[in-house]
Amino acid sequence: MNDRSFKTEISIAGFAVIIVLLPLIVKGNYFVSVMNLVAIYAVLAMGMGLLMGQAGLISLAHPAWFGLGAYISGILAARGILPAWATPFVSAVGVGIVAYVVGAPVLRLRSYYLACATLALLLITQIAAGQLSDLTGGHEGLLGIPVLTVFGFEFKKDLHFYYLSWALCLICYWFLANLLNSQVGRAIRSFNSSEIASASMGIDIAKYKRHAFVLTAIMAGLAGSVFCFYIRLAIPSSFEFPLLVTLMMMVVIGGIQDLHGALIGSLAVIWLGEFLRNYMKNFFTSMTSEVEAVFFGIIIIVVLIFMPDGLTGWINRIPSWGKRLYERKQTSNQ
Amino acid sequence: MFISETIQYAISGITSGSIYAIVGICWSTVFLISGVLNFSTGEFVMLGGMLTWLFISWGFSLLPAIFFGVACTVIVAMLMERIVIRPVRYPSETTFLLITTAAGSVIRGIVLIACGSDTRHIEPFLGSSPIMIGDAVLLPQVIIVVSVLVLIAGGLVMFLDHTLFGKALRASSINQVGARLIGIKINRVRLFCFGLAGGMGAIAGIVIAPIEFTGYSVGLMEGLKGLVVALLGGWTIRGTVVAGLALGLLEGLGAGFISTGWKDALALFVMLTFLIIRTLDLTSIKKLVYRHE
Amino acid sequence: MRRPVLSVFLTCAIGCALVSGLGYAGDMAPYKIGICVSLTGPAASIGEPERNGALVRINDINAAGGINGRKLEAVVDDEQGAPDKAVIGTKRLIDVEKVVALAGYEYSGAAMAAIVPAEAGSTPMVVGCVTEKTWMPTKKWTFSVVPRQKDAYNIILDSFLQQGAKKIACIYVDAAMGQMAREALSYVADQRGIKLAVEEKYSLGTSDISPQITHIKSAGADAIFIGGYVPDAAMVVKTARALGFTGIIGGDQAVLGPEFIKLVGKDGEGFITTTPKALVAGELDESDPQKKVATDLYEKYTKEHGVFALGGVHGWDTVNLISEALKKTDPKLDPAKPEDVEKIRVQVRDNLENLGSVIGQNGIFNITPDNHNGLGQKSHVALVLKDGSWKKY
Amino acid sequence: MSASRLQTSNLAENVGTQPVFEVTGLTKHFGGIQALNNISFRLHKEDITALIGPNGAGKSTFINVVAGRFQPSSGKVFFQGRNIAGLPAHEVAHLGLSRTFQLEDLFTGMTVLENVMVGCHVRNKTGILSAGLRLPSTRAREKRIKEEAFEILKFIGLDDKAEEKTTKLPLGERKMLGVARALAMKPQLMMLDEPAGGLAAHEVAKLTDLIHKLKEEGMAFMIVEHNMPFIMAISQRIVVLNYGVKIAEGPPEEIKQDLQVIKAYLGGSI
Repeated sequence: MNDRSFKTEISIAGFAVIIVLLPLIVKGNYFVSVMNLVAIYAVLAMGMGLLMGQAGLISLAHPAWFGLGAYISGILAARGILPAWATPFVSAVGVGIVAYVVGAPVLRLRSYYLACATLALLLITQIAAGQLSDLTGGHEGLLGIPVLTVFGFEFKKDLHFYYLSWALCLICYWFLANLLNSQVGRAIRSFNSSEIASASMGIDIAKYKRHAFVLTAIMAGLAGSVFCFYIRLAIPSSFEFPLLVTLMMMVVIGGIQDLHGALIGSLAVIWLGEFLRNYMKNFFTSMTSEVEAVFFGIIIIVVLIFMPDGLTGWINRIPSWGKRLYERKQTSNQ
Repeated sequence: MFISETIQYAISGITSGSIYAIVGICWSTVFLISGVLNFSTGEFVMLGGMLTWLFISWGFSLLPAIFFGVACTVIVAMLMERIVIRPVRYPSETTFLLITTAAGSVIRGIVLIACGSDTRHIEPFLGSSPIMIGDAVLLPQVIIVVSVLVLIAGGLVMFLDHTLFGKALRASSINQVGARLIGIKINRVRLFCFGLAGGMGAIAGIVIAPIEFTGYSVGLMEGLKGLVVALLGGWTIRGTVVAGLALGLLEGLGAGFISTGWKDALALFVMLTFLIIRTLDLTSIKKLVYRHE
Repeated sequence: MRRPVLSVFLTCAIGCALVSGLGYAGDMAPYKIGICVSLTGPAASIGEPERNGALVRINDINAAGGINGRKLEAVVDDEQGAPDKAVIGTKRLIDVEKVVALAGYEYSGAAMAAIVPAEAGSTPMVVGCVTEKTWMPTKKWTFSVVPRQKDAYNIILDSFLQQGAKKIACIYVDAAMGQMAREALSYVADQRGIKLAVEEKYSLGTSDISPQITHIKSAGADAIFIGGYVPDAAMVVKTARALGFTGIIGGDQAVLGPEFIKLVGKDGEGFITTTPKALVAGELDESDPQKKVATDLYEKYTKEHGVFALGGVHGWDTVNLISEALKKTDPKLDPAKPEDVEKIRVQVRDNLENLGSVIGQNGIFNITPDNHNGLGQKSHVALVLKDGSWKKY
Repeated sequence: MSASRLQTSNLAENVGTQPVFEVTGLTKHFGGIQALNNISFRLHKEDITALIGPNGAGKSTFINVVAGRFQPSSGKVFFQGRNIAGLPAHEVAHLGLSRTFQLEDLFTGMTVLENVMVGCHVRNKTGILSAGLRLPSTRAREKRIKEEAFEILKFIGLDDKAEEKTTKLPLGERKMLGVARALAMKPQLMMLDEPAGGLAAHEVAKLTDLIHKLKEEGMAFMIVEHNMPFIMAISQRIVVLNYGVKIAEGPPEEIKQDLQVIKAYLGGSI
């Protein structure tokens, strides 16, 4: 166990080095801003993947926490109630409280019923964001969000946000990886396979479900808060149903069983999307995103049927393939 | 004036409520009998409307167009079961949720690419001269919608309660292993259910198209409302019909007398409350009793 | 959780490979103009014509030999009606494609989101969406070609009053566009001392609108103003007529286009809206300064892209303004060189503010450093739907 | 809560011959079906108690009710002097009562070692923050838990398979792992639900050894089982259920002779 967490830390450190160096190798705001989005959505996807894959909770409300985080930050900062740097913390607390209050009754539900209830939560949040236009700016979006300034440092360039969101992403990854390798994580993973056995091991399932739910919601809220300072706009259409579908794609394509599946999924889905968006229009003069949607839909179906562990399932198998090859060679040499 | 206004709201509520009920029946037939919650049910509604419009625009007259529209949707639904649902090796709720959502978006995308994003309109089947009830207006199409609901729900109840095959279906819904033992092929049953749901959804989409238009994106909301009423109705046909009409009326009257902006939120709120109340069983009360002993 | 480094690194490498593939630049250097519109999503029915209009103008200029001896190249990006996609797309246009200016943005949410990267990337951006907030207050790099809704609504209100309307109802879509329409209408009505009899809203893509119509009927309104997109506006018209509303109906120009006419059928007779002049080019006076450009656009558009739709006007105007500004830039600057592109961008922006009067589709532009829209009032024509087609009112 | 726990542990030290576990009038019905009807018996630490009965007698229901999975309809369950009837399963587990499952119900996503580590949960409270931040206290605890879990695996003879996925184990080892997992809770009383079901003879012998060894260390046992030779060999006391009613109780020799028991097992034909 210890060597595994050591491995996790080494890999996070290695990955962090790559992240720090990448903008120096690949120039251009475009690359940086897409990677920025990758990091932000990866935080969401990690949370959703943790709930769906490890805890067995089908929670579809993740975009709602994202939006809520963005709106809390945005409103507080745009109205000048709080300095911008303080708002993410308030967002985190606010989203946490809402998720806790909502989670207590909703998490009593299971499987499809939980999915329906959380989907309803998402849609209600979305409708509310449009309806409470005095507070949220309605469908036009909340304007006037100031530049994020921390101790006099202004987050103005994409590169600043790149480092900020990757820092958030890697910290979340580190936190969740640690958690999953601890007693708490094992408790969360245990009730996915058997709630009865888990309870008889002394695990308070309701409590841990709530913990997992609230924790991932807070992370999504933080991501939303960073996102709103990044695009300087909080608008309902940035956390509507399509985002949920995108997140599902990330989780499925990356692999639902592993934490870093979400990271890989986010990289794969966003870059593939960008690729399609830039190149598909050579073949389809319009409807590019529909072609994209069909394409991704088919990918999801294929992945779910033929490789239920997603990309990580394959990648995890590479070492064992190598080992088998090596062994075969050994035996043939003898 | 007040009375005719109320009647008008009620008519509008019953119209949408009937559609919710039919779509709800689609959800519950599939879920109850095969255990899969098909998140692309709404797309069948869309397909029915769009395909019928397509056939009409190709010069078919109404009835053949409807027939082909329904038939094609049934085929799509069955294909979906065959291609998407059956090959799943590790069935779980999460997998089915994801895979049916994906299938839905594929269907939606293909329709969009093939037919464009324009909204389409089918002429009312019985013309559009209104029937007046006081000051309230009743369109002939509404009568068709309601009678289709009655036919579908009645027919399905008769089928499930009074035919051998129907009884077999119900048996397999209660106990899949048992059903397999007495020679019911679960795969066939599921295929049949998907086809049935596709057909019913398509009919719903067709009869509502003259009132509410049809377009590639109508499936999402209709599908969701159908899910809400199926849940509220406890996955039974009678329950779904009652829940559908009740929700439709609630929405119609709510939009009329309270607020139109929150109309869609109302249905969701009802569902959420219902789901949560459902979990509050007596055990928690009993627990309190025991603890204080 | 076994081999995160390896796997994530692999995916990263693929990402990098993709990016380096994107960053190519041709040797024959045209001026690239970024056209960011939603080809799909909720605003696609306006976005696609907007792109078409832009392409018409670009082909025009290229056929006439281009600008400063260089061709124009359209780089189209689909923002899908999503703000984050608009931000990313805009950045791609600025950083990867090295466009000299940005055009398009028919969807308000996307436009508002894209302003931030455009301003940060020091790239002139000419938007074609209705929100006044894009150019009021004035931002350094952002310009708009769309006339104010208030001007258009004045004309519609005039014709309502002419036909003897007393109580005017406003029904609008519960989206950015509808919110603005409602504000603009009540502002215009206020100025004439009229109070709107009833205001109703409906959600985008609603399936049933009869409760709202019933409200309007019972408030005794005799004219309905619709601020909404095509399918919903058509549904309002149909439902109102089905429920026995006999008064005047009119609405925002977002309904222009063939789809609306098809959907409303006979119920749409007498529907009043406004249009830029292209749609009624044939009916314009010879003396009209816009007659030539309007006829030109209408003919070319219908030839290349089929039925004319409103967005074409905005697309044409955005590209037209940019090309006018480009003509005055230093011809020696090479758009293939990144450092020159930056200079061209600055010059385009400066020129835009000092173009003098430019005849466009939406009217005659006179952009100044304080007014990044620069349209006068006389740019709209009232339209009425008669016998299944739009006629000048 | 903590005060009462302290009290019970004091009690447990002082009682001597007092029973560890006592059921009085335990009744459970599902709708109209009477699964358990007014069951009362005591369980002493010195005895390995077996609960037997034909299929459908209510043995599993009994365990499920006692362990907090089902709510009893009425009746009391005293464990170390405290009424635990109606407590949720995880609280029952915290009091020192652990159980295994008929179909072993292992955590399939985890390795063998991790399964046992989950069992250590009751004795190791870890806060979500300290776990996520990997504070030194958590590191130390993790290390300790791992060592403990490994010890238990060694004790039970599964240490060589610690890193394997549970799905790869044969049935006998899965059963043993179930026991190991329950053992990791260091319970006062262990309820084994058909531990010998499906085991080969040598595995049963191993299990018997294990139970005896643990009993030496002071653990109380209640075993639900079908395997008669096993039961007769291992238990000192047997409680017989039939149709949810206790029909006999006593040492194995008596039970063997009991007419009612024979009748219950062979059907009404005698």
